Amino acid sequence: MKDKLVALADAVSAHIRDGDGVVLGASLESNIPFAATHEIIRQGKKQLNAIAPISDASTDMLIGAGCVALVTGAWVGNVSGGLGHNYRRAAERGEPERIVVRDHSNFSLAMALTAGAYGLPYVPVRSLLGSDMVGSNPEFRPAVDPFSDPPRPVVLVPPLEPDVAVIAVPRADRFGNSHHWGNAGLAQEAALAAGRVIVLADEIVAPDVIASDPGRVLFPGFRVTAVCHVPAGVHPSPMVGRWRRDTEFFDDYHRRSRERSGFLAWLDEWVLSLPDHEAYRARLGGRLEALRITGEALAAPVNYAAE
Amino acid sequence: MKDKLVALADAVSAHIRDGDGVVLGASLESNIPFAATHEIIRQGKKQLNAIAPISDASTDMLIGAGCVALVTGAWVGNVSGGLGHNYRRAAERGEPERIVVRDHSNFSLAMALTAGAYGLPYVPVRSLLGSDMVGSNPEFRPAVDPFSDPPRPVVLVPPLEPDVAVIAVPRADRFGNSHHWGNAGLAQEAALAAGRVIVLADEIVAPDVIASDPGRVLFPGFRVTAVCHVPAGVHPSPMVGRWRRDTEFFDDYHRRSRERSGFLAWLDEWVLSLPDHEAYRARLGGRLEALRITGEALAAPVNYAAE
Amino acid sequence: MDYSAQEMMIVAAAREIADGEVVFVGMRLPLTAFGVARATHAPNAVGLFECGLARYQPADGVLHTMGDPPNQLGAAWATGLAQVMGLLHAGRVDAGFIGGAEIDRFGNINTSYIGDRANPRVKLPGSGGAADIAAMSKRLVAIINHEKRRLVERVGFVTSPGYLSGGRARADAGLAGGPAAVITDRCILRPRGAENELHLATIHRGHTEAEVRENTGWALKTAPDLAETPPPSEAELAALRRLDRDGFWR
Amino acid sequence: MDYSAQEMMIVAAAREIADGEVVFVGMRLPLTAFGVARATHAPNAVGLFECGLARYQPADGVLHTMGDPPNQLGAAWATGLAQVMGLLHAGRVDAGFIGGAEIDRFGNINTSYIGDRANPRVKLPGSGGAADIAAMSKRLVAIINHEKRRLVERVGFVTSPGYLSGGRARADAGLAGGPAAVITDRCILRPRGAENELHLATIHRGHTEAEVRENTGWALKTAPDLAETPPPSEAELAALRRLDRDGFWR
Repeated sequence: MKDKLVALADAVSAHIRDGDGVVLGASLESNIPFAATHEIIRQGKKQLNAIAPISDASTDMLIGAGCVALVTGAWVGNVSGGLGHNYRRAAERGEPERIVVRDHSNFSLAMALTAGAYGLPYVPVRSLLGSDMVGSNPEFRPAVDPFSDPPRPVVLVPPLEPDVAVIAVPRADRFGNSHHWGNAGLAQEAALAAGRVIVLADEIVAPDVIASDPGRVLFPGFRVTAVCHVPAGVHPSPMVGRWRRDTEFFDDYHRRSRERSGFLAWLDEWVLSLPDHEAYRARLGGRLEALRITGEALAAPVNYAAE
Repeated sequence: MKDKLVALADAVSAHIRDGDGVVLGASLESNIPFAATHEIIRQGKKQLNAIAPISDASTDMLIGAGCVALVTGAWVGNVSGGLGHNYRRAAERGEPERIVVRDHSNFSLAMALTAGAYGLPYVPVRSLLGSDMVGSNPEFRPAVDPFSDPPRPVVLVPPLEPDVAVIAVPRADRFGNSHHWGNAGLAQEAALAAGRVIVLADEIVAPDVIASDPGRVLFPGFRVTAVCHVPAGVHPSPMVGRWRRDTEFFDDYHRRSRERSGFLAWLDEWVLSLPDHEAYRARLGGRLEALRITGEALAAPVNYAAE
Repeated sequence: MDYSAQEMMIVAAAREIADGEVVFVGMRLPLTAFGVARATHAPNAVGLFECGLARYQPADGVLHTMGDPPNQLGAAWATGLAQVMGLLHAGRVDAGFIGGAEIDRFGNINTSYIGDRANPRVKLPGSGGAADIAAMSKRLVAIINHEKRRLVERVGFVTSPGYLSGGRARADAGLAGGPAAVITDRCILRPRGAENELHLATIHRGHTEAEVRENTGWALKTAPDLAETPPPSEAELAALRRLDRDGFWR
Repeated sequence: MDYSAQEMMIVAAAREIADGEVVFVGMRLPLTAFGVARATHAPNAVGLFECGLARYQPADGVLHTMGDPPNQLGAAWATGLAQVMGLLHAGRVDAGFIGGAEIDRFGNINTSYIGDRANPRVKLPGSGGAADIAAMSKRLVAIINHEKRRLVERVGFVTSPGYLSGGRARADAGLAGGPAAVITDRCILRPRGAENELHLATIHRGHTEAEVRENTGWALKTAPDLAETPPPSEAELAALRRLDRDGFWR
């Protein structure tokens, strides 16, 4: 197997290109790979299509940093804080840049990524019926269910095939095989649909550990392009069994990003002035340590023996 | 929570009706709930629609016993043995009864059950293109992908919503919550799409055991109608970590079912003359014990702690 | 008995959940309502979370998002978004709770754009799962603060469909279900008649019809059987306060 | 070197797998071929199983079905059928191996009905995943015993599409890919020219063109560069026999 372990900066540099459609976390509010969001900003990637069901404040940061031309998502903001100020500034007055928004619901995004993952030409969905999103997102196509009598309306959702999916996992081996537990959101669909997959691993483990439990593998290692070892790379979002959520950090971001100048100061403090995530962790210091989950609530044993 | 633990005979009697569409195992070759197949035969259920991607020899047994009017599946036979003799007799000369076959491929059946699970009115599929199954299964509908230019053909697959899915799992609690590991086939889709779900548990465990690991839950307990405690209920099919496959049993079935009279003798010996699965296990005796997996290959620990 | 306006809302929301029902509970107020319902009249209700979780008991510990570790620990099901919302899309979810920036007299909800879509005055976060829940739940319950700018004649953008233009419009659009209740801090509105227009159904104690009307952006009609919203019972309030250990809702 | 006809077929099949490729390997002969390929020229090939498994190393132990416990232990991925076959449907699988009761001169395969569909002379088991693999793999490799009743002018029922009626018919049906090789116990057939008709490409040692032709149900054309199939190398045979501990294929 090919060793895919590289530094995060190298993975972002090599595998995320200007104009790419990028999924940064697909589990909604947990396991958001903020370390990758920051690195994308540091490297000044441009004109990205930010694809996500929710991804908490990650999309707002990218927009404020001027990396985004297009948002394909169901919800952009700051989940515990409220509205996304950068999202508002960009959508309301083109600051720092105009963005185009392709509105989705969670389910339509799920089906778009499922279509991308499974090579379906489109998926007919009912839950968009009656919503003005059918007009605001020109990719949706109203149609009639040909099996229905009397005819019933449906909305056809075309596939999404992101150029890159960045997925944070609690543990991975150097070859791209990884374990995931807790809610998955759209992480499986996003990883299977993506052209390239970057795994952010909280811990790098021996291949035997991953192979001991193929049922925890959300997407296979052979679909993974690069593995990066980034402890707490999801901060301030939570990761079950590893890191509690740093809600105060989200709130602070929310307050400081209310004005553009405040956001730029925040960005400088937490992203631009820091060379990498190691420095970010050092700046967090004891605050990060306090978020570490130290308790133990182990899953009941599972036996894969064959004989 | 409602206690759903009942005897298998009672579950089959209460929840499987003549004419029902029934999934008996959806993991292809492992975890096939043969104990339920036998009980359906003992209770003389009629006119069933046997829905399965493969289900090894289970469908062949049901057909031979005269329980089946319709087969909706991708493959019917005896995986290690070869052709399904009862299937052949029914399809070739209406013995014991004429059956109608609705041909599927594995992927089209997957999409039909996914559509049933997710309430999609249909799923457009490419992998049926060029196959004569598009003519032999009148439910498939050739169409054109409206997003394509030049126009590309697709085949529309309508949803399957089985009346009942019978799913074998290594462990469950009395309330319908269950764990599954190893390949899942279409078990998740079938259980989510079905009107009623009967769980055959190799072991009944305390609710805490299941709750310790919600990631092993393939379908939620609140969707389960009945739980039956049937150790080795999958025999002769395998269950990872529990039971090896009894290939000799499949081969014996294949040999003896070559002629109708031989099948009837087999059926009498292994199904009709036995009151229940406990008696079946007793007849297997030491042979069953020899199939028990006694080794240990435990999955690496997983921590769900929140603090 | 003394209770806050939000406690009244939570208890009213809890009463919308019948025993054994499967409900999208979202976060905060409806999540607490789910806990109250489980602890009182609906011990077998099941809560769904769009991120891919289902729970019997509400989480032990404060949640800021549905993906927080306490919501994962001891869950009934940890899976993907598609599996959970697929249950909804297949018509297997009894009720869903959503909030919104604006709601109109037919229960349509906007969480997308205030003002012109191309140049919005306010860009709101978007649907999340709200559109799906509004379209596909058997019953929708909306929770909103009762302000004139929020309860409007007609929303500028329908993120989540209610009865659309009223009458049979929702059915004609291909949807069953629809809003069953709009719970505000002053009252409960419910659809009535063939038009499916929201009517004032019950008023929370301490509020008046005139005040409700004054704070509603359309000529609100009153149900003929208008009543007071039953205040929280001792049991309901006790259940709520056992969950709300830090007094967030008091 | 002494080897069996089946060993020749396995080695020939192994050579169809390039290093790093993702391949549907099925059971028995192709599964052993995958093991040989991994052990020789394709150490980074990945094997897929329709039941919902992916493996790097082939299973340790004899398999009677792909769902047998040894195939689960140490797998690279244990998931659902839809996820694994979804990769295929999305065009992300390089090659697939299938067998069949009948194959015709354009590589179409029948595993459904011999004779009239309504009243078949033989009801075969059906597609399983074969139709999907034939339609959506980048390259299809068929494995079949070389008998006149199996290699027919035109199959009575196309379960798994090859080049259909030849030429552009497959592309016109909306499909890319197509059969790259048909490996029999006598020879290898490959499609040639604009018609995509199967031609005799290489003959296994010990067999003759006349014999192959005699056992083929259509007027088989021969490729101008007809050659002998290179017999199993020492390394190939050693790898195979390490896997085939019980001598099943000898």
